[in-house]
Amino acid sequence: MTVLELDGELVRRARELAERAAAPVVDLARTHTTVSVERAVLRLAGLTGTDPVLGDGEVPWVNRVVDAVRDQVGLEHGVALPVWHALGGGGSLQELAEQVGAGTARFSIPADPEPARAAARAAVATGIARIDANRARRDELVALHGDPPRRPWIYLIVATGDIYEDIPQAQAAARAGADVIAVIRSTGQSLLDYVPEGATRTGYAGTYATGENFRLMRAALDDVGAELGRYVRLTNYASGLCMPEIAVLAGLERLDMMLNDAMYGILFRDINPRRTFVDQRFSRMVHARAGIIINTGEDNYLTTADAVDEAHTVTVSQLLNETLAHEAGLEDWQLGLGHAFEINPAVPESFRLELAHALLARGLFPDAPLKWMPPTKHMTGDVFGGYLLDGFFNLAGALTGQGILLVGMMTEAVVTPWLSDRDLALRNVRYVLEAAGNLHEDFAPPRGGFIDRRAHTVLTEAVQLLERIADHPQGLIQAIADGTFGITKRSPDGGKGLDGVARLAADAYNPAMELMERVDA
Amino acid sequence: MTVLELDGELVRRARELAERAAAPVVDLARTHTTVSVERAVLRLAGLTGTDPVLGDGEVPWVNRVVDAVRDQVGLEHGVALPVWHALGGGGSLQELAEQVGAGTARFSIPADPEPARAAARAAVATGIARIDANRARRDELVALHGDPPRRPWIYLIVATGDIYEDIPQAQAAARAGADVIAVIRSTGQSLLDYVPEGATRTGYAGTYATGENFRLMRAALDDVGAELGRYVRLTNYASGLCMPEIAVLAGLERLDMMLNDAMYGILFRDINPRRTFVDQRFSRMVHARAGIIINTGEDNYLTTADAVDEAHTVTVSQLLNETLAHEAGLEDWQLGLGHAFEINPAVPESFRLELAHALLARGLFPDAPLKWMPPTKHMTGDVFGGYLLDGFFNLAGALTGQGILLVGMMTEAVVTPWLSDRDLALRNVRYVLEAAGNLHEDFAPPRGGFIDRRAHTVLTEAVQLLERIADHPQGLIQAIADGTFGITKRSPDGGKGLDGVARLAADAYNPAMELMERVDA
Amino acid sequence: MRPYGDTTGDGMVQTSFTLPVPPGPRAEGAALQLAHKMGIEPAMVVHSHGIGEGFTFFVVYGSVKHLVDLDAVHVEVRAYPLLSPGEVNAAIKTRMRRSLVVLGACIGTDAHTVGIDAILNLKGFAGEKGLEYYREMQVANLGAQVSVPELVHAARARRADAVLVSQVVTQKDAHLRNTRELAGAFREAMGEARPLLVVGGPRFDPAMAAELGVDKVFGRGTTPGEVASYLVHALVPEEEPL
Amino acid sequence: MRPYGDTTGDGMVQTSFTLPVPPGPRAEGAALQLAHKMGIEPAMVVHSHGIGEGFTFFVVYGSVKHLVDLDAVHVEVRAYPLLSPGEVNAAIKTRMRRSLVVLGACIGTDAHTVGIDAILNLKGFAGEKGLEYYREMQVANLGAQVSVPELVHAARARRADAVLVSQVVTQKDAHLRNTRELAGAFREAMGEARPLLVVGGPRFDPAMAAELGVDKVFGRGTTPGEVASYLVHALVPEEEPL
Ligand code: B12
Ligand code: B12
Ligand SMILES: Cc1ncc(COP(=O)(O)O)c(C=O)c1O
Ligand SMILES: Cc1ncc(COP(=O)(O)O)c(C=O)c1O
Repeated sequence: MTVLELDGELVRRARELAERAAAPVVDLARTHTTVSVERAVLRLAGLTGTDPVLGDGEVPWVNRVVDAVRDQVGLEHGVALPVWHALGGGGSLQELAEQVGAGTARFSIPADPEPARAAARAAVATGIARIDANRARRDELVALHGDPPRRPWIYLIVATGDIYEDIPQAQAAARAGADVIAVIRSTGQSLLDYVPEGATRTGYAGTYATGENFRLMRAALDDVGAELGRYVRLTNYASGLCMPEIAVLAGLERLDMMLNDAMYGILFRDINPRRTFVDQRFSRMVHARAGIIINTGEDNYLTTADAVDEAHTVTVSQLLNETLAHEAGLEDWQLGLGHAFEINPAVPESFRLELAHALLARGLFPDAPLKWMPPTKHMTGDVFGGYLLDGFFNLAGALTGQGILLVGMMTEAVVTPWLSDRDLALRNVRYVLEAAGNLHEDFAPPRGGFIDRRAHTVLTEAVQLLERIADHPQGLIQAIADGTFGITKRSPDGGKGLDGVARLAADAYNPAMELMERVDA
Repeated sequence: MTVLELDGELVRRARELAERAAAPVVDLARTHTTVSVERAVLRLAGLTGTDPVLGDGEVPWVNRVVDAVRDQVGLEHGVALPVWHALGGGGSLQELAEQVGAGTARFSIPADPEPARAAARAAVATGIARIDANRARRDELVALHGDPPRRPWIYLIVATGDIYEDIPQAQAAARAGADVIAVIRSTGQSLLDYVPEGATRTGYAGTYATGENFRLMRAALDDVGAELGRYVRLTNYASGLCMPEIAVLAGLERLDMMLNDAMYGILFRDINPRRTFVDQRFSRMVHARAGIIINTGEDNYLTTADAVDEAHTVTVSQLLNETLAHEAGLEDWQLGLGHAFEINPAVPESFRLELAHALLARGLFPDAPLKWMPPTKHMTGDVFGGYLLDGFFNLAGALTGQGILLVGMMTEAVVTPWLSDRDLALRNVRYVLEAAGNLHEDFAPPRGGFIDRRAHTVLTEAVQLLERIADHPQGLIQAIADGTFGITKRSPDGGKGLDGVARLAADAYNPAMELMERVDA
Repeated sequence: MRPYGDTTGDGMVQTSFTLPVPPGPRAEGAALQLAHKMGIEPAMVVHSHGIGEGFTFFVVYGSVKHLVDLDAVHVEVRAYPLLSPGEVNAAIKTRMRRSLVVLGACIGTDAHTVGIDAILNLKGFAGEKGLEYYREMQVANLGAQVSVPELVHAARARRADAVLVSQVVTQKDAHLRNTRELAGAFREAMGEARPLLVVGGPRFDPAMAAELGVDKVFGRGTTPGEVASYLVHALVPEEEPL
Repeated sequence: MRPYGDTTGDGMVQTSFTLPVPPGPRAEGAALQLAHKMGIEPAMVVHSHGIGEGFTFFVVYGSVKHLVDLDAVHVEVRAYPLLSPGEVNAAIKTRMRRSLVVLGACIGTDAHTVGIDAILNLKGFAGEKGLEYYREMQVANLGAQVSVPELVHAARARRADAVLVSQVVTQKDAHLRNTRELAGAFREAMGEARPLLVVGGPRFDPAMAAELGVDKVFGRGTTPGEVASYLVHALVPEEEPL
């Protein structure tokens, strides 16, 4: 594999600065909880279903219970103590939830927390055990059917909005060569402060992430994987206001990868930064435990910011995502750090600039399965030109040893992908990988040459930016407020979901945290 | 520019063998003439027009006169002596032609050839002078407007069949970035034993090559060249039964390149080999004089033979074309030796194999402006896949330093190119050259690596084949009979046009040959 | 006038589509039938391949018999002159005598702000500065995922002269639905006194304004200057007030 | 049944074409008009760019309103079984008791022989051997650029049972013209006694045999085995002669 020899001192300094810049955020996350983190705890303990009486019956019991606890005793202790204390007299979580529905549940903080702690720990442990079993099952299936024969893995999205249209399309894509299927989400989901239930058919430009949709798609891909003799991975999105819960659902339904970025929700969904960082840490702990590969979202910055001018912000964000992921227990092989082929194709030497950026990421994160995103911003309705550009994107992926290749669609600027778009896109990938997949053997950007120089320029700019961020007492949170990423400014107290955040009290207890921290997977 | 270090000894041996293999053919050409060579002489002397009485008035006077001479005194002396002897009493060539039409012209070989020789030489010299003036004019225009800013030159075809549709399309192509325009010919023309006259609108899948069509297109391209500040080159085809005459018309109308292959007509039009080789040598002498770049046709072999298995036949043919071209007075800068991107894209490593073949040609002919032909055989109606393949063809051209890039069309398997196909194709070229045109700086196929090994395998096979050809007393002619090229067999006495060949008598005189050999341009 | 392949009047077009049938002669027949119904005659199926179990993708070339009648083409001719920022400012200043209040947002669950930002933000688009650059305009960009009631509320509170709304997601005609909802809500809440309603996005057909109940629709590639000029045309009185 | 984009029944198609008008709103309007005439409703012009002076290229996406009626699809169902070379030979040998004489050529000025070679030559096509491989067939391939009179002459001289003709160049419908000329010449020269006439080439519509006056038309991707099976069906008696 072609590698650039990066300036070691610069790399070391970049990592050190990233850790410093992220420290305030880690601190924040360790000392706070959120409604969604607490709901995730209840989900791990097995609470499902919705309150049939409220609204159209869409509000999950976990929301009802957490809200009730918050109303009665506040969130700062976590829900585990009040809930399992309330269950002290026996009865199931489900029954308790119904009492909440009926307005008869009463919550309080027990004077002796031990019995409630123990009961909560035992309940949540069943969920963690299911996650562990899924992880083992994945290893088994991979051993049985085998992994994709080559890198990069081919990653395709389905996006009909209807899980029952998604399924055949995903299976068709797998048969046509996809190694990873991502079901993208309906436009509105990230701002919902609850996770919808059941199989859904009404998403816009994506399908709701629900436990049942996960289960259906997982089963369908297991079927097609057995048929093909190749384990087909399933991806969804742990982002938005319910990131921790969706992470749990992913673990419970054996998803294999999750989009999970430290800043995406803040920048692109205007979710409150504090809320995000707290939710983020918990969800990453779940992913670490579940053996899920996360995909970060640096590619998105390049849809709003210029891919040449702001290339270094991608590098900075990758370094931050890395340090935050490590802190949450993720290992290098789980870090699908994002970057993208988004340079304006009219820029002279655009392809070589892309190679330089891609090699920089490859060189900085040698053990991470980098997620290489296709052109989107400069795709136009000229589907022929788009198909060509996607081919060069595929080539860049092969030349620079990317781990996960998100397949570009010629209709990027037109519609969410059609069945035929996906099929044509896979043909494109197949041609490029089979015809030129080994071209990296002949690819040797010289030291001091165009590519080497460009990579070092970006790295240097990244270090300079990190210096500025690390120097600020609030670190990353301040940088976000300054519009550092994706030229989007988000203030620490703005955005959605801040009211769902609580500073932890001294006696706070979160059995999931405890269990996940204890046995590091 | 990336170069392969080729085994010098092998290269030397290949050239030596090619010369030996071609020797019998050179000998043949020096000792024979053809009806078309003789008609070309009359064209140089200024004879134009058709016999209005015969047929639909399509038979040119040059045919009528040469046929009359042949009937009366045979062709073996050439037509110059009998014709200018007949003109001895005064009168113009045109008048003599009309006498031929009326059946009153009488031809004989003069006892004292000197007066006829001198008159013929003077007449033909006016044509040669026009060719020389055109060459000078081209140099002037290039100096004035400039050459294309970069290599490869972008070469596009037009093919409507109607010169008046061709013209705006050619101009549009030039405006969109074409450096060279080729007007391809109607399907039937190569088997016509005369050159049609005038502006034509009725070709099939190509437009007739006529002096007037040449003139019209030349003027149109000069206009657009002035507008663009870039000299736009014009190409046509000196092939078929009238190769020498078309070469003359090209020289007279300032064409800049001509398709002109030693074997194309034999293999793909079933024209007699002897006829072809004689016509060939004369036409190449004209091209040499006119400063015209020839384009050879090795690419065609790969449409009937497999591009991997028969790659070495391309190399052999290039070496033969080179040696024959040198012998006829062409210089290296005039040798647009052909090769093509025709490997089945489903073959593993197909792109790297293409690179190996292209680098071999580049290494063997460092001073020749190689003509790099796009995929045709493996293009299908999948125009998206075709557009991608053309992009990789363009990339291969840039990576391997090709001189003339024939632009591939996504509709290759469907229709002769539409206006929009050409435009999209140029966009493809522009993207590739601008984005990745300098990627060769990073391209360094290692010694002993896949590409290097493949190039040497092909070269070795070429030398082995040349050994077999050179060993045969008939050399190349025998190899053609054996089906060596394009898996097509053509016997020395088969095919069209053999009856137009005559062995030269001792007193034969061809003023054009004499003038062109005397002052080597 | 007909489409042009390589000869005037040849009518040549390319098309591609997928049919829910497995590949084979029946599928090709079906593709030809569709091509004929589209008016392509003769039609050539030049490529087909199966996708998954029960689908076939086709590429078809051929000549459409339809004539394009240029005279019948209804073009939204710009009914107003294209003004420079200076002219826009001058018009507002002299003829309106107060700043023009412009409110922008992306409604529904659509989070694509790049389009509305291109129109409103200083940075602008295609070399033209956005409306924030116009001295005489008072611009507020509410960003994305704004609900219609919020927007109505904000428009009232700020006494907006014009509300500019962007819609980029079009799957299942989300953009059309959201625009109708917008128009309905403003009509209901403010009746005749509602601000000028302008929507935009890459997949809108500019001819649909009336149908959608808004004043103006902008499509693909709109520039800030066009929008500013329209606002002057629609909101600024022809004559200086006396 | 309708085309499938990403949802059953959505009717989605892609199309591209060039109109002889300079780019601009009028051109876009003209493109939409054409799309509507093709039955695409709603249609989105998703891309356009000028070519040269007076042309604009368009890419249009949208939903066609037409339904495809599978029952109305007239498929040339193969009216004969697909035989192996062994079965073909056996049929000829036992039921015809002499070899089947096959003559092949490319007529007109068409010099594309790869197609006819694929059917006739030993090497064959798509893994199937060509007709020369069939012991009971006597095959002569006359190559390219054969004139119709020459072909009639050769067919007579060799008492050909079947004449196989390839046509690849289709510009200005050259293939159709040449095929009609072929059929006419054989009819005139030999009447009822004419050999079986089979034409093939990538752009032929197999449904056109009758219209062109030949017995059978083969299209894109034909294999030698299909042709051999057809020849048995058309020329070899059903029963062994008594
Ligand atoms: C950038 C981008 C994003 C960014 C958005 C960042 C941001 N802050 O805006 C990110 C990465 C966050 C994103 C996310 C998603 N995206 Co997005 N995205 C794009 C992309 C690549 C470019 C859009 C863009 O910025 N264009 C540039 C601007 C300048 O052009 P424009 O919007 O057309 O605006 C111009 C005109 O239309 C007009 N205009 C626009 N609005 C207005 C308003 C007024 C008042 C006026 C006068 C004019 C006007 O003027 C502008 C200047 O000329 C497109 C694909 C593409 N190449 O088009 C997909 C695309 C728009 N996205 C799409 C989708 C589906 C999504 C997701 C829903 C996917 C998912 N499920 O996760 C998410 C969620 C977003 C959501 N909730 O809405 C689809 C929409 C499909 C459809 N037609 O329905 C597209 C087409 C991609 C695809 N083929 O699937 N996306
Ligand atoms: C190879 C080739 C050539 C070679 C031909 C060599 C040879 N000895 O055949 C060369 C380089 C010489 C050539 C030259 C030209 N070519 Co050419 N050529 C092609 C090419 C690349 C491939 C054709 C091919 O071999 N296909 C493979 C065979 C196996 O497929 P096939 O012919 O379809 O045959 C199958 C079926 O159709 C069927 N079939 C065919 N014939 C028959 C007959 C019978 C009886 C049966 C049962 C079945 C059958 O069975 C076969 C197996 O499945 C095509 C582009 C393309 N990719 O298709 C252009 C193409 C056919 N050529 C074209 C043109 C215009 C020319 C020229 C006229 C250009 C010029 N003016 O210089 C010249 C002149 C040729 C002439 N006088 O006819 C055009 C035709 C456009 C049109 N539709 O009218 C094409 C489509 C390229 C283009 N887009 O411009 N060409
Ligand atoms: C990192 C990341 N998270 C999440 C999403 C999806 O957005 P949403 O959370 O709105 O579904 C994306 C979209 O591409 C993403 O890149
Ligand atoms: C070398 C060469 N000569 C001539 C021709 C053209 O053929 P024709 O002479 O039939 O016009 C070609 C076609 O590509 C060619 O490659």
